[in-house]
Amino acid sequence: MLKIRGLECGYGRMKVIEGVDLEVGAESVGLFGPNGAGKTTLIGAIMGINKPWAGSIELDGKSINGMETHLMARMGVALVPQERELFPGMSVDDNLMLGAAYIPHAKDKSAEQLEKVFSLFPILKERRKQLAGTMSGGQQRMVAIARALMSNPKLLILDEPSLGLQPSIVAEVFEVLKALKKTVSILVTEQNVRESLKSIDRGYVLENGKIVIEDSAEGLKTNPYVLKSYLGL
Amino acid sequence: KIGGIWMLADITGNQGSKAAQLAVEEINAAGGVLGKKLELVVADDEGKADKAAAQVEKLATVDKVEVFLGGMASGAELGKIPAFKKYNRVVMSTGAAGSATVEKALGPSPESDFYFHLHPWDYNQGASYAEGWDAIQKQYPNIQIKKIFLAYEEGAFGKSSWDATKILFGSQSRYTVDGAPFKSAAFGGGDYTAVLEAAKDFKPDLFLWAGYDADALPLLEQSKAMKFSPGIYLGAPPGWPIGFGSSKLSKNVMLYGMWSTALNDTNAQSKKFYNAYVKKFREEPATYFALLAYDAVYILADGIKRAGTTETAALVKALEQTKYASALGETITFKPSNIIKHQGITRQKILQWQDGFQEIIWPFEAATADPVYPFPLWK
Amino acid sequence: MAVKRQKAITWALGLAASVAILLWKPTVLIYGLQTAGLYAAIAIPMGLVLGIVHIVNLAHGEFMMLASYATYFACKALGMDPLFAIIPTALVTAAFGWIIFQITIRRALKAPELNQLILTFGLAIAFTQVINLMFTSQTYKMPLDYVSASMDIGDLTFGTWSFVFIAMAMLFSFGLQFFLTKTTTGKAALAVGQNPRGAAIVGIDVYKIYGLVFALALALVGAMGALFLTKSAIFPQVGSPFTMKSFCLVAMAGVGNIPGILSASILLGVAENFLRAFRGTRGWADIVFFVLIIVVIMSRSLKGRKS
Amino acid sequence: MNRSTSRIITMAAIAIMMVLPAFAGDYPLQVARNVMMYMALAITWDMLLRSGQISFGLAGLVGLGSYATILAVVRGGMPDWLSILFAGLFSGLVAFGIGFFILRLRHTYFSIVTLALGEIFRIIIHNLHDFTGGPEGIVIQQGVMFGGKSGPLYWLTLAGLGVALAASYWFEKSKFHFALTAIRNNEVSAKTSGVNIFRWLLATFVITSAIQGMIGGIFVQSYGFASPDSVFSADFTLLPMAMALLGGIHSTVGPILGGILLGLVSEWLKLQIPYGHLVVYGLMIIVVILFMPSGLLGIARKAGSRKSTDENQRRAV
Amino acid sequence: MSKLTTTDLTRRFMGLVAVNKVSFSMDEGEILGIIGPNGAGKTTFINLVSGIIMPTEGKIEYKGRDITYMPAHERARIGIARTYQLIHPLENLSLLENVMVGSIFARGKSLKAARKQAEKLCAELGLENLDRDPSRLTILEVKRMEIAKALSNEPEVLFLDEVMAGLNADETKDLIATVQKIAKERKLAVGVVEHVMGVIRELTHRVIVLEAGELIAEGPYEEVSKNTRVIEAYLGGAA
Ligand SMILES: Nc1ncnc2c1ncn2[C@@H]1O[C@H](COP(=O)(O)OP(=O)(O)OP(=O)(O)O)[C@@H](O)[C@H]1O
Ligand SMILES: Nc1ncnc2c1ncn2[C@@H]1O[C@H](COP(=O)(O)OP(=O)(O)OP(=O)(O)O)[C@@H](O)[C@H]1O
Ligand SMILES: [Mg+2]
Ligand SMILES: [Mg+2]
Repeated sequence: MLKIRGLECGYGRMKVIEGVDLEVGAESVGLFGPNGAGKTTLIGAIMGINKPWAGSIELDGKSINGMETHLMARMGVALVPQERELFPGMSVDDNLMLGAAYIPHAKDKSAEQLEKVFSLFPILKERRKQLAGTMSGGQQRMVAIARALMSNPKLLILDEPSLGLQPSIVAEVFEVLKALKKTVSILVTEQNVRESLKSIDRGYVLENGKIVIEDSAEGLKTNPYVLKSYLGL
Repeated sequence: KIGGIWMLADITGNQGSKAAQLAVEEINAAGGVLGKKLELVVADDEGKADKAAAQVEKLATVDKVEVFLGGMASGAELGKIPAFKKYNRVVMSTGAAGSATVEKALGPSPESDFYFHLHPWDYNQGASYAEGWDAIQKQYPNIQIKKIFLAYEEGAFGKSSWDATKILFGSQSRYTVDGAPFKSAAFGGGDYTAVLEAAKDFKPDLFLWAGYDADALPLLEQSKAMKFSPGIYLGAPPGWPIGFGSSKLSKNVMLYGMWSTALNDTNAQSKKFYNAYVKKFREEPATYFALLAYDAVYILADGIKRAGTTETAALVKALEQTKYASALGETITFKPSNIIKHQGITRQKILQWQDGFQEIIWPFEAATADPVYPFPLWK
Repeated sequence: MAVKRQKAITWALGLAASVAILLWKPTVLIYGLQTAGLYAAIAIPMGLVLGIVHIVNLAHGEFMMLASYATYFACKALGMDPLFAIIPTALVTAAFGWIIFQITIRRALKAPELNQLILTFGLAIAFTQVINLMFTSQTYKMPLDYVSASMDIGDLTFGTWSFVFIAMAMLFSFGLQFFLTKTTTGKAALAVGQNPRGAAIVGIDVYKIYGLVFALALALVGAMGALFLTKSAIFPQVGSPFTMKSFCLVAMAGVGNIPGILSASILLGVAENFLRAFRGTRGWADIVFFVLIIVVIMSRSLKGRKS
Repeated sequence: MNRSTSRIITMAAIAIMMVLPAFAGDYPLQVARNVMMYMALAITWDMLLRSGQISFGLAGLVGLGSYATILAVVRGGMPDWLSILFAGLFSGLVAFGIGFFILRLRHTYFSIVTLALGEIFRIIIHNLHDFTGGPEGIVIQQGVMFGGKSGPLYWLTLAGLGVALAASYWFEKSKFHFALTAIRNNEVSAKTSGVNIFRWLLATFVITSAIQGMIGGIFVQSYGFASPDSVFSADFTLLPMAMALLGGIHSTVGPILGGILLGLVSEWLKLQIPYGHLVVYGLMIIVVILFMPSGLLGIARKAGSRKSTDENQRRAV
Repeated sequence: MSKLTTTDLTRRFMGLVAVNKVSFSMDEGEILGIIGPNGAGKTTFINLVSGIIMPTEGKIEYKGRDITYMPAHERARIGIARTYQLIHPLENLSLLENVMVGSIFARGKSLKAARKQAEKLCAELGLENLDRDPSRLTILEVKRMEIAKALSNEPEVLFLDEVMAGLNADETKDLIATVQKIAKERKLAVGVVEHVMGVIRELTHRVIVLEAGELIAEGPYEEVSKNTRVIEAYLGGAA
């Protein structure tokens, strides 16, 4: 599905990602790392939000290096951004509607998709008419996840989806991801490594812009370094 | 060497500067002045006081011109006056009619003696109109005016017209005068309904508007829509819109001005200027400001010839003797006005649009047609 | 509840006031509405660009001026009535706007809003001065008979042509309202205005939407340019006062509130004409425009603060 | 560009302005006077901008100050130099009064209300013919200050600019810097850190308005007249803004550089192409803003820092 | 001694009651956990107490003084500080300058004294390279900066709104220690909002639980986490 080779990326003159190889097949892949490791930057490079400096990014064998963000979205890559990036002055309904409206393969199915996300986050159904910007922090995260799901993606990228969600919903979200990975490729960054390990197949650990560990979920669970730094044991 | 300052982006300044250039070339072709060629340095004041002042300084110190020429907007003229005074070189001014500011800032003789004001002051214009209408009523008994309504644009131009009109027509209570301001289309207005309502209520014999060319047709159209048709419909803009004459509504509209192409038939000087100008620039002189600039150069050249120098005191003396038969159809001399010592033209003309042309109605000695009265009624 | 009641009271008062004015000085209302129509029809496109996608366009009035000149010379050459030129002018102006957007404004979108302000100020100067160089500062005017159309009711005679502006304003206002609330592109425009990055993430071609909205607004400006020519004389500076007026109206209505522009214009138009109708207040008609703007903006901000 | 380079530029600019009268002719001095006046306005406009408030009221305050000066002289017989200070005081007082209300507004609303207030001042002056001279304006009978001599008038304008520079420098160095930047970046966070937003805004508004009014006074004393069209000219609003933007906002050097750029270029263009210079002027503004989105200063800054300032600035304004 | 008390504190947004008759108090030296489902009103509650928004009803008292309608900047001066869930640093000020703001305005210190104070605080929180722009900081650093910023008010009451969110286990542990140390040294009353139960368990002495704006449970974490209503509404099976 997604194949990254030798990616370099950064801001201004500061290089943040220094030669990353990463692959996502028909599976769910975790991307872990300390704060500032460059996870968000890497995702930005995939989505065409930051321009890659070097290396290649391929989606289904096609180079998407430097492709514009909206084209990525239309090709079936959905993103739940760390900063949520909602439309604060528009209703929850409109936010969700726009999640599908510009995605060729999703716009006809948006009604049924809407039902699905509402059953995942019932609060959003209650608050359909509320302006997204006036929702609480956690509720906004839900809108962001729901909006991405609306687009019926081939590849779903989630940047810290559990940030600010209440524990019961965090568990639920990972349940959903687990169910979803049968049909959708998933790339997820998380600080809640423990929860996320339950839903992923494989994972990478990114530190200082480089991949330092690449292993299966089982392998990561037993890796002493991961245990110490990321699981707090 | 002459320094000419105009607002070049405006049609008056644009054509004024060209007309002055034309005059310079003609004089040079005829051998120049005192054996030397005249040179005109054109500068743009952008209609702003600070820019204008800088241009005076530049002409005086960098180009070292010996006399100045030009001018139109009062605001820019006011910016130049301190510098003019500082250099005390002869200025032949072709614009700036605001007596309340420009003339006041110039001050009385002798401090303003260097300043020769060709264009009439606002009160000169008012007085000449009063004189004109008296004469016309005497000459054509069918024309009788009792009530005058002035619609004036709310800026400086309109306001000074209103002041002058009130004083000159209203004083001996021979006329009943009323007026109302409007916002000219030139400054984002263009809604004449209120002022026309007021005029309609007043039922004037003479309806006069003092505004800009942008107001001319819309005002007439609105008048027609409101079926307001006074006996005399008179406009006093500095210029008229392109093709005004070809509009049906222009029929028998009267106007104040100094010059029209009609003068070409009676005045050789005018015809000579007109032909030369059209030939050189492939456009018609749109306003009388072009002629004023043209005349100004001739008057200066003539004065310098007689003075034999451009030195101020001598040149002022020489210019005081000026008797110049202008293309405007009158002979220009300099006499004191209310404050300053050297005022050139004091009279404006009354004209009328007839069959698409401006015909001169008064003064009678320059007249090219009889007035058509009354203005057509709108049904 | 309280809000609704307040609204009802405001409407009732407004209605009562208009009826009173209508009976006492009917022309105030007639001409007030005509003025309002012109203001609103010119301001509404700015409401779209400024309020929805947050592009500050100081060359707004100048674009209209260009459209008017284009219409004038096209009509002159083809002997056509400007009314037939409304749609072609709209299309041409939209295309022109699209091009200008692509070569200038687009590149300033990432910069602070102030940059757009100065950029479009530069555009305004360039447009005005190019026209000035080409056609001088002299004015042009189409002589048209229907502009003097008039109507008599009792001993009241008034011009009717200017009602066309209010029709146009209503058309614009309702059309845009429909566009923004009922069409996907309209919602995409709102989304782009609120969060361009978020919009790209959901697959919206952000620059295309910006360009489209700008071109749409310019189509309306172009249509107004053609219509404006019927009534007004044109000259290089004819557009610039309308830029400021439009700004004021958009702010008075509340940024993003397009139907509000129409009501704001009516309030201003009627109030202005009301003052103009009396000798003593005539000179102060202009002031009412600005005073009302301040009053409306201030009172809205106070209300916002309270709730 | 770091602080010390910008200080060097400021110092150099001041030094050049100080020695200019020694070797420049009257024409350069006159141009310099015009430029310095706009520069002072640009600096004070920028000072308020540092709090995120975009004022469109420059022309209004210049006009107000101009009329305060000229009416004090003509109607009140006030000495010339005092009348300039009076203009500052008067504008400051008016700003204090209206600031109380309008400083609760933000963004477009603040801008439009300042614009509207400026227009209101203009219309009032326009309509009070008997007192203010109305639309035709009013002149100082005894002429301009210092008998129109270039030298002293130059020093007068430079003193006006000096006040603006000093104030701006003080703002950069004092608590104002922290207060205004915090307000611009995030008012909520500023409040939580104890910033009394209203008070700091009011202080800034009053100080900048007073200087703007004083510049109006200097204008009047340099040309000896005031008319609504000249002293309320939209140029007084737009040109300083353009200067600040083209030079680089949120700084003292930026407006100085921008003022020099625009002021000199406009004069130079006029000499080159008398009949079409304004077209080129407009185009130049477009090109500069497109290729130097953070102004002259931004280019220098970019060389020194890796941060993408664009993004931050967009949020900031 | 009770530092901060609210009585029947209520805030409505149009029809929605975001905070509903919440009465609570906080003592010197106490670290209080505030938990509850998304949208329960935790952030709104902090906003009310810190004066960012005003209550619809109810009363807030600080050290016995009624501060219900006191403006936010004055509350900062009398000793209430907070951090934000959605962080927006002052991006045109450097890291150090960000931390100076509170000293300057809440404490009225001179720039020089404020600089010194800020340097001390940054050192205390392990922040380095103090002249960086906030946009160049990692999330961890931003959070530390936020805490330093709040501390520069020299508060007696401090609210932390999800400061640990998005940190990994290592970092979280670090920050918990820091907060504990700070609270102890300064005898602060600290209110902590978190969705990470590990943090709440480790850090807090006492917990209050909000649901739909109402206070539904109160007590030590161990106790509250067994409350069926809390489990149902909030924790799910995850606790
Ligand atoms: N817009 C930006 N401009 C400059 N530097 C940036 C920008 N965004 C991020 N950085 C820097 O890039 C580095 C990597 O940041 P990034 O957000 O990709 O990390 P991350 O792994 O996602 O961390 P987190 O867990 O905090 O989200 C950090 O040092 C950060 O300071
Ligand atoms: N300005 C507002 N207008 C309308 N509703 C609002 C506004 N602000 C908050 N709300 C609503 O008030 C409720 C409480 O929000 P609050 O932000 O306090 O929740 P929270 O407990 O902090 O949640 P989270 O854990 O998700 O951060 C939410 O339902 C939210 O949608
Ligand atoms: Mg990240
Ligand atoms: Mg919250």
